Amino acid sequence: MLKTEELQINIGPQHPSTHGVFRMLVTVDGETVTDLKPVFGYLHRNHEQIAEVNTYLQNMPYTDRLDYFNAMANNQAYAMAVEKMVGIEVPERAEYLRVLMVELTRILNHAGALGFLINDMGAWQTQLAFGMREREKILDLFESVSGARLMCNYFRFGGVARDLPPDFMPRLKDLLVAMPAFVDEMERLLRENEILLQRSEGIGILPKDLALAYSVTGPVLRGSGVAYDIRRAEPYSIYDRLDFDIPVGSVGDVYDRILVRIEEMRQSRRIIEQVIAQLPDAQGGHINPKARQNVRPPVGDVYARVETPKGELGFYLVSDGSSKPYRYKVRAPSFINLTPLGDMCRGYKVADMVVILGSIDIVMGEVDR
Amino acid sequence: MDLLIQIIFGLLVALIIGAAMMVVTVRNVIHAALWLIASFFAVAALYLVLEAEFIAIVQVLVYVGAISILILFAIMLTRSSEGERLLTQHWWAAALISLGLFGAVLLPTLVGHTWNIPLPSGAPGTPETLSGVEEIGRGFVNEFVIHFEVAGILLTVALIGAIVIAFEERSRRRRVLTLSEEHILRQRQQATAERVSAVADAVD
Amino acid sequence: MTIEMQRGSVIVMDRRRGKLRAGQGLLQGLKVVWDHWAGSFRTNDNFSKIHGTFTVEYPDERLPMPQAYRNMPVLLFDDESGHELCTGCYQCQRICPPQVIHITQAKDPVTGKMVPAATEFIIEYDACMSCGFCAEVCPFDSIKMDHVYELSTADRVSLTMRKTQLNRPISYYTGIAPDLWAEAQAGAMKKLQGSIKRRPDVIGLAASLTEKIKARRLELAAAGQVAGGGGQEAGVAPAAPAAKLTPEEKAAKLAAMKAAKQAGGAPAPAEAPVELSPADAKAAKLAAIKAANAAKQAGAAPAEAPVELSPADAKAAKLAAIKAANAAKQAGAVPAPVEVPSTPLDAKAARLAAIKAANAAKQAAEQSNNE
Amino acid sequence: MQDVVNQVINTSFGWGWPSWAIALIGYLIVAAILFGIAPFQMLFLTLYERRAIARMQDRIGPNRVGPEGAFQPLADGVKIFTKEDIVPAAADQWVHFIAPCVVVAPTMFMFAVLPWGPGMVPVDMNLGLLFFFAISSVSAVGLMMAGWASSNKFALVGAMRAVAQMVSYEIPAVLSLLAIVMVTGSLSIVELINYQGGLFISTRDVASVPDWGLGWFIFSPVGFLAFIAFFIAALAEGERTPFDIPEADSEIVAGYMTEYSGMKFGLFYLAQYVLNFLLCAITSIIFFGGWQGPGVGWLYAQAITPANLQGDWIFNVLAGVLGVFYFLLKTYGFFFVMVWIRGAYARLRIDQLMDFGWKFLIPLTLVNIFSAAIWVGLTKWGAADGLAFVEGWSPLMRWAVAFAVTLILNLGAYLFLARIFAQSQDERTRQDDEVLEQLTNVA
Repeated sequence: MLKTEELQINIGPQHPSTHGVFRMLVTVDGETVTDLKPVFGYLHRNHEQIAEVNTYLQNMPYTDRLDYFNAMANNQAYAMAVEKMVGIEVPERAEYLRVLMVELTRILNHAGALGFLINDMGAWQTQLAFGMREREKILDLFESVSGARLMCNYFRFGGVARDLPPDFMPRLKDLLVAMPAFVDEMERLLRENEILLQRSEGIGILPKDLALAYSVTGPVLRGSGVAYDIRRAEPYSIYDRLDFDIPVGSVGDVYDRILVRIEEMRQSRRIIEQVIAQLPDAQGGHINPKARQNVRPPVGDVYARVETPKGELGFYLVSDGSSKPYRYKVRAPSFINLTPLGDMCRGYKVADMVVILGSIDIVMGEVDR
Repeated sequence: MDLLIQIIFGLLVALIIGAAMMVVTVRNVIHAALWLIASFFAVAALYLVLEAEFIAIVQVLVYVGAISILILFAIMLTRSSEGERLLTQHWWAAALISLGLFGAVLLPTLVGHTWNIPLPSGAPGTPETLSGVEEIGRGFVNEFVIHFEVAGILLTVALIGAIVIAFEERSRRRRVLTLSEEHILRQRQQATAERVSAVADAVD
Repeated sequence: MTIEMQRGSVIVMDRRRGKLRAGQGLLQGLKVVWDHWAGSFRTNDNFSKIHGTFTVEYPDERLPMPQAYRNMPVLLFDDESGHELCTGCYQCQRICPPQVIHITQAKDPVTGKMVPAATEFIIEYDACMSCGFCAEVCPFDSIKMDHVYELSTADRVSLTMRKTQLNRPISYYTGIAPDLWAEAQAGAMKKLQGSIKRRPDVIGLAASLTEKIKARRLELAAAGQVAGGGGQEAGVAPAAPAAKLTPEEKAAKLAAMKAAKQAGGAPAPAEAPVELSPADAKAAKLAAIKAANAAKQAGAAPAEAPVELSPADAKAAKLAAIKAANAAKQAGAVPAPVEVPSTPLDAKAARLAAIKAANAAKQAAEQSNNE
Repeated sequence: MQDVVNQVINTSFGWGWPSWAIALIGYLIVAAILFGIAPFQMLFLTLYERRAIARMQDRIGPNRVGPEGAFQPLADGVKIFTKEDIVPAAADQWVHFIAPCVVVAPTMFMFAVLPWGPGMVPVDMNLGLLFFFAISSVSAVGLMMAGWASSNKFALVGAMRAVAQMVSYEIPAVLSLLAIVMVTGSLSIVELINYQGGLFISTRDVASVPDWGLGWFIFSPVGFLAFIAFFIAALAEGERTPFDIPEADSEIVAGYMTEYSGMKFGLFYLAQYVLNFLLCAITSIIFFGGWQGPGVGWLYAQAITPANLQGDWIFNVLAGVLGVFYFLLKTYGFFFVMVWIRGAYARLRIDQLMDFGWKFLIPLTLVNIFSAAIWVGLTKWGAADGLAFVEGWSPLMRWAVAFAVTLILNLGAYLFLARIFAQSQDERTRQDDEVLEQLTNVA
């Protein structure tokens, strides 16, 4: 009879679809994946150790480099951790500015993530280009307020670095005018398209209880049908004053993750509109003037977490009373969400493997740290 | 015109014979298959020279386009593509036998054939439409209906055989369970085990 | 696992199953792309539009940089005097996360003491992470983030920027970020006013120097008493101030500070020693005029120094003018720092000019005292 | 061409060369022209594609080299020519070297039967259509060679995918053409184009229709369905999105081209774009009348042809120019559709591709052949063939009845198959109880 053999393929570390330097050691039987071993560490930059020789403030720009798609959200998590440790009050206006930036980050992350996901499915950049266009608009805003597009370094202990420039609000309002059209268009391109349905429905199913067991977070967890969002589960900042819904999926496949991301963009827009409405009434400046940036937290440890677009990002800091953290640990959502990859890909085709990886939405900067 | 045809014929024949020789002499099986394809192709060209367009095209379509691919697939499914050169001490006997067989088939034709090919009646360059699609179609359903049907049955049998082989192989191969399938399976097994233990408890 | 929610609900996404999918979705996708194709013959210059090309054809067109844009840090100096704002306080070097800033503090050639200036200031652009902390932390607004982003070179070494490569005039920075500079000025002004209220004697000096100045004053006062009143060292040392300031003097001093600040933007330049930047005669003239103004504001008659400018010896003249300005400020009774870096080229001329300036200052002081 | 060469050499110059030399010169001239056209098409199409898709993505596209980027392909060509040619150490040197040639050669062959305008066909072969598709299948051998010789897993997987896809999608392509061939009763491409004169209705079906050159097959239900099926199959054969699986860059890097660089890689590109051009051309010829269009038929009737030796040569030129214009317009239009699809869709998976081809497209084309038979019967046959009831009908009536019947048949078949196919796809993705039972028993 015909004899077939299993073939081992190295996908990565230099491969178009691994989202960075990531390697998947795939054993395939024909086109079916029978085993997948994720191998990472190619982008290891010693993030946590570097942080332990830096002062607390000096670490702020380094957090930008974790998940370089959402620098603002990383900043927020770190600033919250240090503020919690030292006990710094954040003015109301600063909180609103923070939420505004973080929700813009969420939109830009999802626009990019969906575009890259479709690229992994084989589209020729169109959806990505549309997503990138919206992302560029938001990055322009970030640039005008923080001075940089990606590595914003905008948050400070007790507030944000700088108040909004005068042309920020009109541009933001323009952006919000375009946003529904963009999201609808994205949905039209993604939701009903038969080819995309074929590629995403029933692919990479992560059942609800396994998702919890793997401790994945973010859209991957919500796609699996668990309504868990730190903004609601443990409201931080001013999220308890804002109206928004949590979209969840029902099956837990790639399609559900796409749907959840699309809906989250809509909800983020809702949040931003509320922030714009409430911002003029907010008290305090953009930063607590009493907050010292050169902090020396008391001896102790702290864990602070936020819901970044990719999931729960937590910073665990241990202070020995000096101006540098004694221990600095990042709970990176991309890394944790990547753990079920090997199991999720088993039994699917090679092409699906790429799509599943794309639907997790990883950034290697955060995985390898 | 004749001279040109003769030159082309000579080139083609050289290619056919050369390629055929290479098929049996190269050690690498894939190379042999590729030479075989070259030979097929040259044969198709020869048909074109004979103004048998339909046969030429079918030669390309069937032999070059399909059969050769099948051969390549088959070779790739075999274990090693590098064959040992098997040259026994009695190779001359094998050569004699094959030559003899070849001669036995060919000689009566060569001897008995009357080699007076009639010249084309019409003007050169305007061949008769020997290859009209309608004629072929009518030929298939009238004159050669038996051949056609037999060939069809043969192909069907081959097709079914291939499917059977592939199916057997497939059923023997363990299907790789996806994560969710495995999960549901495990849940069911657990439920069954619980039920069994509950029954056992009840019995106790 | 469910969570309590006050404002909002959980939506289960509709997968729209059970619908016959016979290609409508494919046609919809084509429609979307067609709309973009048809709309792409207009340009998209507005945030509220999603159709139209939004390409910026880079080498020909460039996006306007927002004022807050930060790329790489540069150092600022005063346009007119060529005076650098950096005092070498090491704040930026200390805050820099990748530790790419290296400062060498200036030393007085005579006394060997540290002076508030940097002789060398190196930033390794290749390792800089553009975080902007150095600009934020600088107390003298001397380090600012540049907008130039075309920095590519063929070798790494040429990205190690020295002070001469980092120096930019203030007008350059006001050109790229006027609002931010206005903000910085306002901040400096506020700080200055606060300082004047708190410590009228030592206005504008670095805190570390105040003790020294006090001690020096006492010493000088003692020496003056020994010499029989009000004398002064010839040449290098400026006029010894009166022990107490009159209100007029205070006002004059403030005016001088303001004048200096308008040019320098910070209280620092008033006392800081000046290193000559390669300036031409015009700049020297400007500086001279400024010095004259400062002297005038000090309540004195126009100083002689600027009048004697000769274009041939522009450098010396400029030095003289700066000295005159200093002297005029010193007419406001602040003891001048003794460290005057003189260029080895024409030390003699400089010395002469300094003496002249000192004389002018003395005259000015006497006049103001008389008034 | 031969008569022109004969005219020049033997009549004008009076050299009296033998006929075979004349024939050889004629063939060489035609071949040289075609070899000049083919790479030009490739150069043009790459620029065209990049510009068009850039517009779809709200970009401008390459516009730096020359006016509107016209010389960009040349710059790319220079770049690719000067690139180092890297052959992997483990590769089979000779096969690796020959494979690109084997891929390019068939695409050049295919130009032999392509009619550009009225009377402008290099070889008017009786079996042109069959030749076209027979030759196109040869490049599969080249792909296989490339994939195998590279001794790279991605390349091998890519080659396997490419060959499997080409072989499978040739079937629906040929079956959809079969319907058209049944209607025309000829495999000649020229005859196929001649059939498509008329206005909405072909003059061959209803002789009284004015000949505006618009009696295209696309206007009949049989032709329309065949067009859809054929175009999808052409996308698959030309390895265009959504069927660019053999070179799926997100999965297997570049498929069989992975280990190629420099001009060898360029040759694969050349072959692909020339093949795409040819597929667009043949689509426009078969379903959109090729050079047929308003005016061409009338102009060509005045021109010097074997049938009309008293014509004026100026009409030859005019008909040729107009015909080529229509032909290229349609061809580039189809290439735009290819680009459009590439801009809009993602890629299918290899098993979904096979499912789609075998379970949807082939049944659909088979139904279409049935429709074509009905069409032929209703429009052409008479009492002699056993269809006595159509005898009294006028040609227009017969055409209308055939149109209605085939429309209903094809539409019904399409919807039915779409439903069946969607269900089968759902079953594949479902956590099926049956499947699980089976698995439980196995486990």
